[in-house]
Amino acid sequence: MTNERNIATKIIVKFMFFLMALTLVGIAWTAPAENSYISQAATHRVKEAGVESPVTAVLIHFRGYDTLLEVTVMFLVAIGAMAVGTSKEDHQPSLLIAPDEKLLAKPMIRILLPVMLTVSIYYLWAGAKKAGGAFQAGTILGAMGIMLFLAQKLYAREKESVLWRILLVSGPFTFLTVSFISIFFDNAFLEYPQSINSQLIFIIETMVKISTGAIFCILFTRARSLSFLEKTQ
Amino acid sequence: MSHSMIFPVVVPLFSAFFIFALGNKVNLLFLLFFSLSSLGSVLFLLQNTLSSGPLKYHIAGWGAPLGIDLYNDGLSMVWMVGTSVIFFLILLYSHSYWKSKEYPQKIKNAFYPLVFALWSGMNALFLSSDIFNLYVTLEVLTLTAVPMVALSNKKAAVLASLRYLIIAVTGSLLYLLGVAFLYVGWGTLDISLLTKLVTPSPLSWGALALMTIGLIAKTALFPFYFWLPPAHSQAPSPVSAILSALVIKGPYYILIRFWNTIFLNIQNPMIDYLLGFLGAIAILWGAFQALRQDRLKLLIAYSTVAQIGYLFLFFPLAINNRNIWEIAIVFALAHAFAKSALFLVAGNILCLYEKDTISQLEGSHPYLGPSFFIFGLAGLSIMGIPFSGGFVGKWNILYTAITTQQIGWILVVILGSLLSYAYILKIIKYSFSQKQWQEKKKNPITFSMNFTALLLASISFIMGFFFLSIIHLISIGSPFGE
Amino acid sequence: MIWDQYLPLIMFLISFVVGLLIFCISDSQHRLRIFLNLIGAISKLFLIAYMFWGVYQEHHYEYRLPVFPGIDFVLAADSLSLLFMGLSILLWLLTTIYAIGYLEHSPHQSRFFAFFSLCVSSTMGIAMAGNLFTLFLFYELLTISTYPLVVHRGTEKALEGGMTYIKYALTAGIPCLIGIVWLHTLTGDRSFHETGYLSSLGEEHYTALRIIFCLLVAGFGVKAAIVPLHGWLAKAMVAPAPVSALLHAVAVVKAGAFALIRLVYDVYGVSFLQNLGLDFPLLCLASLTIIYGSICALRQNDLKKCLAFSTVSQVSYIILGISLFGTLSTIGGVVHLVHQGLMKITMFFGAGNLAETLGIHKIDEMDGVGRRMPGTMIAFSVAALGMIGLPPMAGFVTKWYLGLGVLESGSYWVIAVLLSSSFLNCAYFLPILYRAWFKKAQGDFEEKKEASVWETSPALLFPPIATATLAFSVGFMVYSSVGPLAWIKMLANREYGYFMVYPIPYNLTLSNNIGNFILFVFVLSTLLLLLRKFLDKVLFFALPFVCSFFLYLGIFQNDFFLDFPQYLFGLKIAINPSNRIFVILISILWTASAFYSYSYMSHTPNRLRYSFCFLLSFLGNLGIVLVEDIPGFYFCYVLMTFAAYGLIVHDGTKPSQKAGIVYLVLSILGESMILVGFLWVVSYTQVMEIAQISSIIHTLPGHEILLGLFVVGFGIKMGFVPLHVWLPLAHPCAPTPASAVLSGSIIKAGMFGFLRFLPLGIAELPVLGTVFVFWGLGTCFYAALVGCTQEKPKTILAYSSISQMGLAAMALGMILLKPELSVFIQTALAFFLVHHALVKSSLFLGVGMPSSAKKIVLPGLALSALMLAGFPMTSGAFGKTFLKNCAVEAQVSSWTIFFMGITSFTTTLLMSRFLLQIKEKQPVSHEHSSALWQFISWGFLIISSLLFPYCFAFDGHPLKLAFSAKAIFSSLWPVLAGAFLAWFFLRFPKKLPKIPEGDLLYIWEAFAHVFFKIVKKIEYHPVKKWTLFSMVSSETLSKYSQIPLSLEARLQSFSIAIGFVVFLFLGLFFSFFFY
Amino acid sequence: MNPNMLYVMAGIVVLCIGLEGILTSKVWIKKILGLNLLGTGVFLVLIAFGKRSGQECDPIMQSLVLTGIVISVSVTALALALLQKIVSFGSDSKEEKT
Repeated sequence: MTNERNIATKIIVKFMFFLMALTLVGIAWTAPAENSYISQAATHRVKEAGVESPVTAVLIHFRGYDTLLEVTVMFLVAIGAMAVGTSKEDHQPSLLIAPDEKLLAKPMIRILLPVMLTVSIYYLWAGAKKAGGAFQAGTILGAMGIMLFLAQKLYAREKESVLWRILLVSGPFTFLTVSFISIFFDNAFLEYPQSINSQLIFIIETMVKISTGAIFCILFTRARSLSFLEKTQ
Repeated sequence: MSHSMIFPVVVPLFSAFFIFALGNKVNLLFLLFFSLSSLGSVLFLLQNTLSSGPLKYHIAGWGAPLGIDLYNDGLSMVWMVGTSVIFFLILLYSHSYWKSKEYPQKIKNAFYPLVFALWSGMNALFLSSDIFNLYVTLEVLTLTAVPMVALSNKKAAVLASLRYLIIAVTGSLLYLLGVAFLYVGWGTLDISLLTKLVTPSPLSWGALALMTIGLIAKTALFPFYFWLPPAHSQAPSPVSAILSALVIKGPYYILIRFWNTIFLNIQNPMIDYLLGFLGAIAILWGAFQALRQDRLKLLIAYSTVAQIGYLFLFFPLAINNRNIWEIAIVFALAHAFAKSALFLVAGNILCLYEKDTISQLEGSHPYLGPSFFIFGLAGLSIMGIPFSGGFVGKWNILYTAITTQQIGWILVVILGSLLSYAYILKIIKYSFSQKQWQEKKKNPITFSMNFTALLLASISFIMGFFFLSIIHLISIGSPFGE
Repeated sequence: MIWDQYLPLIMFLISFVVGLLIFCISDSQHRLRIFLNLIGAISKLFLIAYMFWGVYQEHHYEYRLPVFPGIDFVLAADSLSLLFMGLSILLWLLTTIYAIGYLEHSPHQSRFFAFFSLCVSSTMGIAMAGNLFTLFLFYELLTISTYPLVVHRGTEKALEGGMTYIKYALTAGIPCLIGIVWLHTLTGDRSFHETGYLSSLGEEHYTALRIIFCLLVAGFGVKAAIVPLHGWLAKAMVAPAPVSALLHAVAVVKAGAFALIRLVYDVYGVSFLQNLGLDFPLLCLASLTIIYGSICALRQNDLKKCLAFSTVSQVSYIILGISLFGTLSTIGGVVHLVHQGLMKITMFFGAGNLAETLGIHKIDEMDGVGRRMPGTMIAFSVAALGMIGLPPMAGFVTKWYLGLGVLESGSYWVIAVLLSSSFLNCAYFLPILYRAWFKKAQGDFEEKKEASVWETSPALLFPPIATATLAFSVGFMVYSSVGPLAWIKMLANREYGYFMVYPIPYNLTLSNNIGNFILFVFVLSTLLLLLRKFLDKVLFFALPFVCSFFLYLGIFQNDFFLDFPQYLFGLKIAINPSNRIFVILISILWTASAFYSYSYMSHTPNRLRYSFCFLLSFLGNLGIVLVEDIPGFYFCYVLMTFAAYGLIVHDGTKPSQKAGIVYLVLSILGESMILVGFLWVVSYTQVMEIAQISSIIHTLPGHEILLGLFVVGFGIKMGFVPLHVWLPLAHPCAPTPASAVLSGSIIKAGMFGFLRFLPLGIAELPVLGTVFVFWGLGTCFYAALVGCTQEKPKTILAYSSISQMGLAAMALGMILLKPELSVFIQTALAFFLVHHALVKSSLFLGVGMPSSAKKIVLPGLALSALMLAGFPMTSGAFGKTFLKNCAVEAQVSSWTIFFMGITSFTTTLLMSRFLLQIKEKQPVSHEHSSALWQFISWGFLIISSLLFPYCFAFDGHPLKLAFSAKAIFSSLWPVLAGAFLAWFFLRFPKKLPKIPEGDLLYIWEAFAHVFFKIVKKIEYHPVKKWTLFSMVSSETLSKYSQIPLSLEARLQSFSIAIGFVVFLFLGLFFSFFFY
Repeated sequence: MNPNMLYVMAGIVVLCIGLEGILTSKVWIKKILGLNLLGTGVFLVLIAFGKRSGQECDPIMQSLVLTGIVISVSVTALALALLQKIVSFGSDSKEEKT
């Protein structure tokens, strides 16, 4: 008898969600067709921001505050993952590639690594003009790190290491300090002085890239720190 | 354009990053320095607001429609000051709590940066006047609170934090959908602009509905309360104090802010009555469940569920007299102080016993004397005995309920306070029993732990006396209209 | 000056700060804690004195702090609040001293004293609250600060009791809060205004105001322990003694009553409440509580529980006073606030002492405790008698004013409530006193404290004595201008604009004498305690000299009129021609019996108690004749009654105990009727002097009932037939000198009452006159006949006194029939009374003579028997002929005169029966050394009764009459016939019917039996079962909570939550389409 | 009915499926997947709203979505870390009913 009831409830639930989708579509239908006027403003004033692609301009200049908080969120999750962490033996999940798999590990690393490095640097540099930027570059760095970890070139350590902590915190830290210091050059918070605008952005972008990469590695391995040397403990 | 507005966000964030970098070498000196500087930044802003009224700050120099603005008026100021004081005291408490509870270093390294990040997230939430930015700050809140719950390294705790994460993020995403509707409809994300532009239309109704559900889920009102008790009771005591007192008040602040700005003229009494009704159920259900618990922290958690019910009682009452919101704020603050004191006392008790079952409190443990006194003092505020913040709320709910002929709420308040008497007395009763203890080992509850809890409890108790000054502070920039 | 503004706040803060400081002190620092406590108490005492003086000078103290938008926190010290504060501060000081002694070695003392001072500071707050909001604030704080005190002991029972208390108290807060908030919505923030600030509200608010009033009365009623809400008071008795003393005498219970006073007078206003029609229900509630409280107290065996229930009924006196809305009832109600506090706290101290030093908690363990702890028990007895409402103590003042208030307000049924309540008070307090003083201790007590020169540690002993002295002096010095009554009259006049009925002239002389009076009494009591060892000898041997001093006064002192305005209600003592003869008579009798008891009582065990009662009853008996004002008369009357009770139950045997109870029940009944009569007279004439009263008594409205009350009241004392049942029981079992005096002079108190109060010679009351004549005749014959059937000689003598009194009543009747002859008949009556007193007491003393001197005793007794029977040429003959002539003069119907003749026949019958009994049944008289003093006093009495007709020059008239042959013959034949008949009948006593001693007693016992059955039924009335909290208690809650368990589990899952998301979304969204 | 309204509808459908996923699934991993679906659904709706009447997509919307994506990534990462931790506790303690 129970499964009739289950099926009945399932049908009701599905019907409810269908109703909800219907109303949401109804609402969305009434949305006005033309773009809101501030999006046009954004595209016009992108020149002032010193960055070509409007998206990056919005991301860094107009709504830089959101990006700052976003970077902090990434960093917080890293802290959370490290704190939660897993017990020691889980750091060698079964999916690790066995070291003697000559066929696959070595050539893969030898070829892919430089390619991934150049692509990430390209992304970083392209950010100003086309879509791209610190996060995309950072993800690629992270992917590199995970690959090394899987190929057992990089080992997860439980030991606290100041280097990794600084690495993790460098991105948000520099973003914050740079935008904070700009106050003393009588600009608003997060407003970079015109003269050295692009250089500053570049510094921030690189630091954020590096720490994003490190965050992704930590997130995947949930270790305290990673190192290339095969340490016993 | 004074930069004092951004300090409350930046300084705690800086401290978070520094402390994270310091790792194991964090000691009392650093803690004091960072927490005092964060508190100082907020007080500096308070001093500015008092002198020059509500402040608006364009981040990165761009105007409102394009960039993000920070807006600070009496309402946000009161919240920031209240939360900062609580943060400061809980940080002090937690320092000696970890030591006496011998928590692993790993926990401390994660706890302090998360707390400071949460502090800056809360300040950012109170200051921001951009609805998408509010989404991001809500996420900051969630993503700092969830790992903190998981800190106590027990399966139940991690499960509770996961459940908390899923519910909270669902809420945020629904809120984000509401933001999308508003942005599509009126093209701007800034609250002050939206208040002028938003007109009653299916888009705004949909946005209101979605946002309300999102924020209710995060404030743990009745239907969405189930994640709160396990999360707040499993978490270590300072964390559950922060969660119960502060984190759930963030979304509530946003609701009040929207109710008085964006949705001012498109809300309808039906919604207010619905929220009030849910609040009433929360009061009765939470208090009833609290009475049934035999674990102290679960009891306090369910009492939070009940007190949140009170907060939502203000919606139907505020239909046509909006200055009742000031009372809601004071009530929420009083609850924050009282609830944090209660959880800190629970922490004290957990330092002595490994489990916090109530029945074992039978004999009045010599070390628990002051803790029971603090519990009593904070309990008075929860019960709404005169001159506590709770009483202020109770009095004005009754007053407005009678003037606006909404008799139903009076009944709810009566039953609620009766039940609250019952579950507070359930604990106080044990503080006088006679069983003698011969405890030789050093008293794990240090003076600082007792003092911070006492400070929190006494603030909540005598809040009735400086109620008028709080009202005066709130009314800067008249958030609730003349 | 600004100092005035902050004084109330300072007053509150002192004890608040002291409380907080004591919290921080560890348990071991006794010295520091005591120092802090005392500093706080004494500084408050000075402050309150300063404020009393200030308020008297019309200073205005008010502290105002805006707290809510539109609501202020107001502390205003007006005269009413000062009264309550003064009481609580004074008693707080005493209770602190007591608590220091009481909690010597118990743990958690810092916590105790901290909450103790917090509790007092909240009482200060309640007293000084300027508006309802502040009052409610401190009302709740009081609950919070008293809970830890109630559960201080921490035992299981204490916790359970505390839980009940806090449940009641906190739930009481809810209706209060709603009522006050509702009132605020109607009137906004209004501070207390003299005649209430609600009368200005329009008509449409009346129903709301009625509901609010009910809510507030319910809220405050819990603390004031009104009936349905009183359950917590008995349960809270688990608290240590100082807590139950301060809380249930002063702080908590009075706070409730005080709040009600504020509500009725300063919020609603008296007249407004009346036209709202709310006064009657409040009155009924108060009366119900009074009766119910006393009934419950009746059944309690635990001492503190009994006191708790008596508090329940006593506090409702205050509410009764308020709800009667009269000037006098207000004064009565408010003054009871102070008096009940003083008396109740003494009793709780006493109970605490008993529990602490002897471990006594139950009433039936209290046998003979008076001997072990005299100081405490004296204080306890003073307070207990005060609670009953006996004159010198404070309780009487309240009863007096409440009584006047009731009569002034016109709802007469309340008088019945007052009387039944004081009757019930006697029913449960007097057995306690009887056990303490008159019963021997079963085995020795379990000494919990180490022996010390005092009966218990000084800190425990002096507070009760101090409060007892206060209660006594406040009652005794009613009109002193410093006492509470003066303050309340000023308050009533200034605050409520009531016309001051009895303005007290404020002059310095009055104020200082209460000070030195309290000092005098306090020194006296400590002196008594110090030299209690040789007190016994001193008092016993001083007795006759005291009596003879008054004899000297009666004979040689010329007429004087003394007026003591500050004692009682303006005591006036006078010797004037009309009462001089009686003064002499009484003092002769009492001196004779005092000398007699020198030898008779020299070796009896509790001689001190005997001499104490003997002295007091002598003063009471004498006072009835001397005193000129009504309250004074009532005071002496009651003093005589209760002291005589001490004499009756002196030997502690079973029959004397039963006789004591019957005597007490009937005399209290009579005395309360007399009190009602007095109240009636005073409330109509506002005149206190008896002389002026007696002339206009028959003109007052409703004078038939009034005179009826007096007849029954005094009739009980005189022993009119149906009311005489206590006399044959009581007189014989008293020790001989006491019974001599009892039937010699105390029985005549009733006659003195009639002589002073009836309008003799002024008005002609034919109905009353005939009633007296026939009732007297009936009593005379009935008593004589029943007397003949008795065995014990003393009982026979008792019956003969009843019959003689019947004769005197006939004389009274004749006066009322023929007012113009009143002077002539009165002299005859006086002569007859003197004759009867002397002869009867000589007979009684004779009975007590040692059997060894049989040869002298028998002829003496025969001689006085003949005199009583009216043998010619004796005082009896003169008296009877005197009365016969009056009957002839008053043209009473001939056969009544004939019957008067027959009375001497019946008396001779009785006397011969008495002599036979004496001869056969040789009474076991006390074997003691020298019966010298007995012979002296007996002989003195016989000689004086022989000589007195001749030496007293009664204007010559009766003597001539008695010598005429006809008179001799008419007085001789009945005696001879009586003697002949006696010789013939009484030789074979078997045939005589056996009538139990108190013949008609079994009727009265039936009444008593019915009464106690009702009481038992009321006691187990469902009200007791339906406790307010059976529903809300946590056990029942958990019982019903199984159902939601599954609901809670399901709620925990995600599905419900997300499901709600959709529902809410749809609901919220589509709600817009309706608007 | 311009073409990108189609994408809005798609976004809403995905969103509702995500919500239902969280509601009905008993297994934690499915709930996290549901959460992701909910996120992507909302972002799809956002972008669809951004791109209308022919011009290229409104940069503000794009930046919002970018920020949203980063946040949802970190949320999912945290969720997985927590789940991993629960699994590492093993099923010794009784299986918590979701």
